[in-house]
Amino acid sequence: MAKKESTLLNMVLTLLVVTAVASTALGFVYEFTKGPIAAAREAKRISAIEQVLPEFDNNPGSEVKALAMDGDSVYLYTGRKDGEWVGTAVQTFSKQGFSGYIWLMVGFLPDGTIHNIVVLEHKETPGLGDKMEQEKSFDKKTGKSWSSQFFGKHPDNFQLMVTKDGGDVDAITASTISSRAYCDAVNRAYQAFKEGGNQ
Amino acid sequence: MDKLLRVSYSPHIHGENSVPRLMWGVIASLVPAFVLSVLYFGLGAILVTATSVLSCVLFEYLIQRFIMKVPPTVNDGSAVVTGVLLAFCLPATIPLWLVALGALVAIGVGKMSFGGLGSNPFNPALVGRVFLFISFPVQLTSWPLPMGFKTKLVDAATGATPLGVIKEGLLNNQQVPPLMDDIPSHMQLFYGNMNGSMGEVAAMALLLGFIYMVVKKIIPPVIPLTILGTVFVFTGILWLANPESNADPLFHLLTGGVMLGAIYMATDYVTSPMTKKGMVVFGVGIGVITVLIRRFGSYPEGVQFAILIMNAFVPLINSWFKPKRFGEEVQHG
Amino acid sequence: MAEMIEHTGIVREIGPEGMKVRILSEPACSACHAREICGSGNSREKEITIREWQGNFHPGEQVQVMITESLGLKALFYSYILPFLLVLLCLVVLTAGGTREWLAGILSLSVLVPYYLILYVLRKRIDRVFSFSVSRFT
Amino acid sequence: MLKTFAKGGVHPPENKLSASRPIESLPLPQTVSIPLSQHIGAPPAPLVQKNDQVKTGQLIARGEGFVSASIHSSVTGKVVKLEEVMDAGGYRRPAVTIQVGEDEWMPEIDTSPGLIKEFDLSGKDIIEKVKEAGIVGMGGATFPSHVKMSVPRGKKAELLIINGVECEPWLTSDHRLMLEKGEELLVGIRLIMKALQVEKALIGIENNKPDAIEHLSGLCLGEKGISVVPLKVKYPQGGEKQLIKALTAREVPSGGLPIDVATVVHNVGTAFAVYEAVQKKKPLIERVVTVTGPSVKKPCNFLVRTGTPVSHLIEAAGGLPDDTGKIVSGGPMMGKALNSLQVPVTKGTSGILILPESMSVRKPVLPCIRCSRCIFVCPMGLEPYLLMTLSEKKMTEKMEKEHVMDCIECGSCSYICPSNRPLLDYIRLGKAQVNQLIRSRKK
Amino acid sequence: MEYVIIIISAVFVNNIVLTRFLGICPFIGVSSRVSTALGMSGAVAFVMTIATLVTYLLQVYILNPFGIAFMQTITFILVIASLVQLVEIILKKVSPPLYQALGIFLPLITTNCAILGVAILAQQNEYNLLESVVFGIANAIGFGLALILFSGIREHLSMVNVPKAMQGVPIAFIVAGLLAMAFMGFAGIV
Amino acid sequence: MNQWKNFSKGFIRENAVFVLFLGLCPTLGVTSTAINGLGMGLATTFVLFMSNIVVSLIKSLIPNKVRIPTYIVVIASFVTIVELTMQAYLPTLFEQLGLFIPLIVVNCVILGRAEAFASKNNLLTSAIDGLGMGLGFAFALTLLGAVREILGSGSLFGLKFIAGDGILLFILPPGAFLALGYLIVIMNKIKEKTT
Amino acid sequence: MNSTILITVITLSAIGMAAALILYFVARKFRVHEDPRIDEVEEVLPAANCGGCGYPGCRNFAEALVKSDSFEGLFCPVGGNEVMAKVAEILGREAVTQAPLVAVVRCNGSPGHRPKTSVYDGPVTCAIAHALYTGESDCPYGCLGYGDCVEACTFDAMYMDPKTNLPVVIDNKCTACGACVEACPRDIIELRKKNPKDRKIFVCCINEEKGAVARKNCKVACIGCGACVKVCPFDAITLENNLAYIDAEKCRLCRKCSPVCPTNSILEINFPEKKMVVKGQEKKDAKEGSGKEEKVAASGSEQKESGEESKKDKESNSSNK
Ligand SMILES: Cc1cc2nc3c(=O)[nH]c(=O)nc-3n(C[C@H](O)[C@H](O)[C@H](O)COP(=O)(O)O)c2cc1C
Ligand SMILES: Cc1cc2nc3c(=O)[nH]c(=O)nc-3n(C[C@H](O)[C@H](O)[C@H](O)COP(=O)(O)O)c2cc1C
Ligand SMILES: Cc1cc2nc3c(=O)[nH]c(=O)nc-3n(C[C@H](O)[C@H](O)[C@H](O)COP(=O)(O)O)c2cc1C
Ligand SMILES: Cc1cc2nc3c(=O)[nH]c(=O)nc-3n(C[C@H](O)[C@H](O)[C@H](O)CO)c2cc1C
Ligand code: SF4
Ligand code: SF4
Ligand code: SF4
Ligand code: SF4
Ligand code: FES
Repeated sequence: MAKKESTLLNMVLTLLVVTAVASTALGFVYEFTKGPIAAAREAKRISAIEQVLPEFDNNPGSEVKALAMDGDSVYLYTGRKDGEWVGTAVQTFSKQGFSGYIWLMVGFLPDGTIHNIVVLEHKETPGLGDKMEQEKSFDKKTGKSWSSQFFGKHPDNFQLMVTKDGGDVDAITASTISSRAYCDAVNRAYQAFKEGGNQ
Repeated sequence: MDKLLRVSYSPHIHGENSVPRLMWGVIASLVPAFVLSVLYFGLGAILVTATSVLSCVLFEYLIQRFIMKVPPTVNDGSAVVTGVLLAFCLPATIPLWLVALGALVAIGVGKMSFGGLGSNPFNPALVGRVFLFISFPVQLTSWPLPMGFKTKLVDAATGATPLGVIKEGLLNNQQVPPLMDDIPSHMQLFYGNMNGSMGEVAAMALLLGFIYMVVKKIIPPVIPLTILGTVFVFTGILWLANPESNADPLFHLLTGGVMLGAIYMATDYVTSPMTKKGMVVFGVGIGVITVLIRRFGSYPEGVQFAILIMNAFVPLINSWFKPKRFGEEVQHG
Repeated sequence: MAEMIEHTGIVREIGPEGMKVRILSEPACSACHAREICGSGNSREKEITIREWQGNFHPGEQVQVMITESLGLKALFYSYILPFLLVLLCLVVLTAGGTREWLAGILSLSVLVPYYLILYVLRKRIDRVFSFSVSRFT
Repeated sequence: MLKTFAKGGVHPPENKLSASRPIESLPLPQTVSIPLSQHIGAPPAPLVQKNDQVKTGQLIARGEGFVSASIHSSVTGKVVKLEEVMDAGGYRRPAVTIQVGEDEWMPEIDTSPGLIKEFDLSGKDIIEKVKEAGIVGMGGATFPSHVKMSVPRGKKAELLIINGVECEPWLTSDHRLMLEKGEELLVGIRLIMKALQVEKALIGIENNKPDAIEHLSGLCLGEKGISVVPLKVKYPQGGEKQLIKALTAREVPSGGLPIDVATVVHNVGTAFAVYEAVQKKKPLIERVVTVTGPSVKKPCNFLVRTGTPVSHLIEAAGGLPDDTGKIVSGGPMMGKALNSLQVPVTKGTSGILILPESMSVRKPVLPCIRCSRCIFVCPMGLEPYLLMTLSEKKMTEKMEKEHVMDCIECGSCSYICPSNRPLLDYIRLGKAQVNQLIRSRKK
Repeated sequence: MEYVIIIISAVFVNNIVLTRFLGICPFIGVSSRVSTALGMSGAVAFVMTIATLVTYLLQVYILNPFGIAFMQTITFILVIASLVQLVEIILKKVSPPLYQALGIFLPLITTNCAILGVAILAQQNEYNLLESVVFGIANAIGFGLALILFSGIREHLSMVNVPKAMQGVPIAFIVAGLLAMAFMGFAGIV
Repeated sequence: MNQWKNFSKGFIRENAVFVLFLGLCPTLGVTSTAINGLGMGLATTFVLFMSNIVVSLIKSLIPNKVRIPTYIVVIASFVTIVELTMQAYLPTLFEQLGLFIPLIVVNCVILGRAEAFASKNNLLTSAIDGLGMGLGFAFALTLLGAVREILGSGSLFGLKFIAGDGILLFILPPGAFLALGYLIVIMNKIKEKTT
Repeated sequence: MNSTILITVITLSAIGMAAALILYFVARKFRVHEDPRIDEVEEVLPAANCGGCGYPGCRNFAEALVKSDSFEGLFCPVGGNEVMAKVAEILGREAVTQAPLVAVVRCNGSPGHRPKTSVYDGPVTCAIAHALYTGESDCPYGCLGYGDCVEACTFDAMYMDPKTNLPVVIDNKCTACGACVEACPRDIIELRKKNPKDRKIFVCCINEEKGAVARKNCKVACIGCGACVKVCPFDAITLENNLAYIDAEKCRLCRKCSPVCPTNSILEINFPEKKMVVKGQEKKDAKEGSGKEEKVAASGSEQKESGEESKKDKESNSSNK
């Protein structure tokens, strides 16, 4: 065991040195990783936007519009190619999930047709509600996921409700609640799109 | 004298009750419910019950024989009770391998891990059932329609339980009175003509079993009565306060697992309190939690969870609610 | 008979202030190398001073130190629950009164200072309440 | 509604086979072995020596000290041995063995059959006579009766309760005594009332003895302050605390004695013995013993001299049945199993129950299924299942906290347990452990 | 209402021990005494309140403004570790018998894991000061509830013959698992 | 000390999770899949390894009374480094492990090792001890993660080998407790057999 | 230097300093410096945590050893002298040696010797049977045979011999912790001095009844005739309450007593067969003894039915040749 006698001076000095060294090291690591961390954070959103919109060449992150809806915010990201509006990605949510918030990124073509949908975050049960994620319900044979049924549909003529409630959406097996929440979120996205998405 | 006398402490005589006798009494009282469930759900009911009972008994035997290395005690009948009750809270069309898995969990995890009969703090059948419910919600929430022997074993026409209908509707911002139109009448509910697990549908048969057990002094009626009473009163208050979003108390009593739970699962000796006072507390607890889950939780039905949760309280209840001792307070008559 | 909480200890010395008993750690913990920093063990040595006792004890003897459960709960109340309630109350009142958050936070923390001062002033009285009993280790 | 005690209790099959058999005097055996400790308390030293000639009723050991009782010879004959004989537990205890000769009673004893009602003794004299006669409680506990009759200073007795309950199945000795010696009994009760200075006495009798109730009620008509109370049949109504509760609704406090609620309980046999001792100067040398059992040829009630070996009684009742598995001294709920037939009858032997093998084998023990039945039947409001476990795990202090010492050892819990758990066996062990603990603490 | 939801959620739905897996060590190691469990949750409530309070101020008024939020872990642990012990020193100075009584009564002093976890969670959930504190209290209650239930079951288990291989930690985990399973019934109640 | 023994003791004989019951919170919290368990285990190993080295290096410079605070600072620094790098380069894993990365700080295994081992042994021994204990911890977490993943979703390291879902319960909280409980029993049996 | 790094350093140093000071005081207040020798001592203790030393655990015992100045009253029966010597070495003290002890069962009432007179039908534990009555034989002192002692032994050093229905101590496993002595309600088990090669001579009976009674109940009971007392050259045998007792301290294993016992209640265990030893000694004794010798051997082996024991017997025999 370290048998160094403790005096106030050597204690204070030791600690000072240790903390200084530690914090300097940390500072450097932080500086070093700052960029990559920010990039990693951004990458997630960008990749979602990339997935749900047709090809674009602007930075949608720079054209954000926030709309307050139902006690939270919905964000609209506009995508352009060669300056032309190719669609709007709407970051939307629903509170009706089986366990808490569900965050989606819904991509609309300028005419309001749903292009693609990506789930950003949810806490639904693995094996049940999480089938709303594309990769979780991907069927190799058909090449489709559960959410494929939304793609290319226009909310004006595709009832965004589960069939049980008289809509056009086939619910995930045994997860009507999650499906309903999903529809709710897409619906909210569409409302937001109608309100602020048109250029 | 050539014959040696036996010597032991008093008492030298013993009452007639024995564990197997009590267990078989419970099983006997379950016969009406079984008959009705066969009438409603046909062959599936028989298959599921048989699988469940056989697997429970088999697993208990195997575990005792080969893992715990103690003499098997399957003939005390408790595994049979567990098997029957596990089967009774499953849908009649459930795949049989799931039944066996549930039985394994009920016996292996719920009972034998703790040392077998009398040691388990949680109700084994419910452990099995909740395990299945959480692990396989799809299969566990596909309730066949009661169509007697016409019920197909797989891919049967399924529908929501009456409680499920109400819960769905409420989540969908519908109101209760119109929803009730989709639901069989109270009288039909009493006969058990509804979607649900095989043993829980027929309130009538369960009540019959209850009366049998009380008359035969197998169980004291305290726990079932307090549970049913609490559910009735609590849902009654909610209903009176707001009939639009609450079903009536009778409906709550007749649907779901309340009857089965109150009469058979909450009364399991091993996992329920030992004194009358304790039993009342236990029953009230189950009633309240059941209604809370039914009304405010995600699941349409809450008895199974309520009983398990209150099972966890039983040791505390036992140490807080002691019988009144003779001479505890001086009584000058 | 009130519920007693017992702890094994060894008499360290018997002096004018009373009998000092060193509390031993639980066997389960004593064998563990992480006990020094583990939160839940009785890692730290504790010494209990006992002012009144019956019978003859000698240093090195193993004894059981006991307090009643209710006394334990009382100690808990004075040392944790009451200050906790004070802080909470202060926080609630201040935030409700619209004080800025950092101020409210610091003020409610500083409530502890007078609280402990009062405890200090009253320590003689508290001392009298908390007495331990000892018995031989059986 | 008939009166009974409030909580717990069981109702085993009554099986009072010998209820209609009048009391017969049993012929004397060839030798008797009179144990010197037939009561709770210290055994007295013998006053006789080997080869001494003794007469029936002669004092052979004087009870020294307060809680002790004198022993008298129950026969006439020669002392052949002053050695230890086996008691009901197989342990050897000091005893006086007498070769029986011609039955010659001590001259002062009044052996005439006549009833003597009148007495003008003071309470103190009565107690003195009771003490001289070596009377101990005949309800089973064999506590020296004079002690119970001397009310301690600062306490007051208000009520005498006569225990005619005989709640044990099979036994009928008290029942027969009440039917056949009713008048003497009442005199005995009067004597005890005088000794205790109480004005009121209740005789508690369970409803399965309607003839005794009727008979004694009739006799009581002329007696002031004495009345018969019929009780619902429920074991252990004969336990004094339960009996007091049933008759007066008073509860003897935990750890207390009947006198704490101003009552004193005596068995009918004791009352009869008091009559004989005071009015006839006859010491306690014989008692009524029921010999019964499912295969016993002739279930009987015998009047037996103390010291008579059990085998002698069994012979008189038709011999030992072939299927015998267990012989119990006392009733099936509280009696003691004997391991030898040579055990002598003592002042506390109320019956000999011969159980066939089929009834005497204990069934295999299963784990406790926590069915609460033991709690429901425990008349003392204890938790037998818990006490047993604590005893098994040697958690003595916890047992004390759970009031194991309140247990009256009635056996209701063991009787009822569906898992055949030997609850009372372990509780007794627990009581012994707790006793030791208490004693070590006092040291 | 906000606060009620935080409390119910932390106590029943997202119980700190049963679903968040914090403070498992004391849960496994603590005695079977109910009053000890009560005591622990009382002490934890105090420590958690103070800790969340201080770490909140630290984060919001020092780390965030200076842009050094990445120092969260290291500063929090230092602050919490010293705070907890500071309380002890003060107690010991202020009233030795009080301190000694606690020493016998409670096996715990700190459950670092749960306290640090709750402090960080409060930050992650972006609670304000009062909410953070309530969150801390609620988790202490949740901790106490789990502990009390568990102490009762433990006492029960000490009275029955649990198979030798299962005794101790394994059976504790099985009980915790079944308890967690039962608590899943509360899903969605808030 | 035999270095191989020193290294290997962390796997079974003195395994932090199965035998010493240390660091249980992360063990339960992050093991819904094998990969998470492995990630967490490796992160912990890194911290354990590094802090053991540092502590062993500076042990003779540290006054006895500020031992613990110094160790805490050292450990917390490495944890923060792990935290930052993970955030930058393994953001998905970081999200999955969430709270439990900062909680490595209070993992009793690490401080326990620093205090009980590294502060008394030389550099090499401490480093190997740190590596061994850490990998043993990682092994335990991966094993538990694998068991839960196989049972819970019918896959291992993300590779699905059954159609449909597994036994959901095992990826939910109760499954963590149950799986660990039975794993400990099995490991005990193995330990008994081998010793 | 970059400003973030600067702020980082400043903040952390400040917090670190504050924390360190607090922790420092804590350390000073609470962490009574633990004697590192405690750990070392603990290392050498057997870690059985059996409580044989009177402390709740080995570590607590280690603390006690380190803290106290002498070894008085401190002894680990499990580790024995060997361990205590190691401890003494660590602590730089003189070790106290305690003669090693071993548990000895002082009843030889196997069914062949002691007629069964009743059938016990209660719970299988000596404690209850003892409280109830004399047990299945009429000997109120003898072993009841329900194995409370075996149950109590945490070292697997005892087992019930199914043939004799008596407990057997496996000498090399017994640590003399005394748990069995404590457990036996009849005080049959005694901790006796351990002799070389596990040899023992002792009166295998504790019956205090008069000879005739004792003999009636058990053929191998000590009847208190006193023959052994007379023959013992070392005054090692005392007779009290009709019962002979061999003081292990005084006994020199001369084996004179056992042949004279009319009931064979003195057992010799682990001795070579009589002839061998006797050769150099008095011939007369050998001749006389040869008649009884068989019996002695028989009763000895009857009690020690275990394979281990008989193997040992053989070993010691051969080594003697
Ligand atoms: C453990 C468990 C998790 C569940 N998770 C979800 C979920 O994530 N999403 C959902 O909609 N329902 C979930 N459920 C609810 C049931 O599947 C419920 O019966 C279903 O939502 C309604 O039935 P339906 O979809 O077949 O109409 C879950 C149930 C259980 C037992
Ligand atoms: C130490 C002691 C003192 C007693 N003192 C009295 C007494 O003063 N008055 C009394 O009525 N009974 C007294 N008794 C007798 C008890 O009340 C009771 O009759 C006896 O213990 C047996 O009762 P049971 O057969 O119901 O167990 C005493 C008993 C004991 C053990
Ligand atoms: C469980 C139990 C049952 C008893 N049953 C009777 C009974 O049936 N008749 C009786 O006279 N005494 C019975 N006794 C004894 C009484 O408690 C009490 O000792 C006796 O009536 C006192 O009278 P005594 O001293 O004259 O014997 C019983 C005691 C117990 C503990
Ligand atoms: C009245 C009664 C109710 C029972 N209920 C259940 C039950 O709900 N679930 C179960 O597994 N076993 C039940 N059993 C059987 C048995 O008590 C159970 O398997 C034990 O919990 C096993 O230790 C019951 C037994 C009786 C006598
Ligand atoms: S515990 Fe005692 S008083 Fe209660 S029923 Fe059992 S024997 Fe009778
Ligand atoms: S009667 Fe028997 S099984 Fe029932 S609780 Fe009592 S001891 Fe247990
Ligand atoms: S219990 Fe007896 S036999 Fe076993 S080790 Fe201890 S002293 Fe020896
Ligand atoms: S020696 Fe004692 S404890 Fe062992 S079996 Fe014989 S009587 Fe029982
Ligand atoms: S790791 Fe020990 S309490 Fe969390």
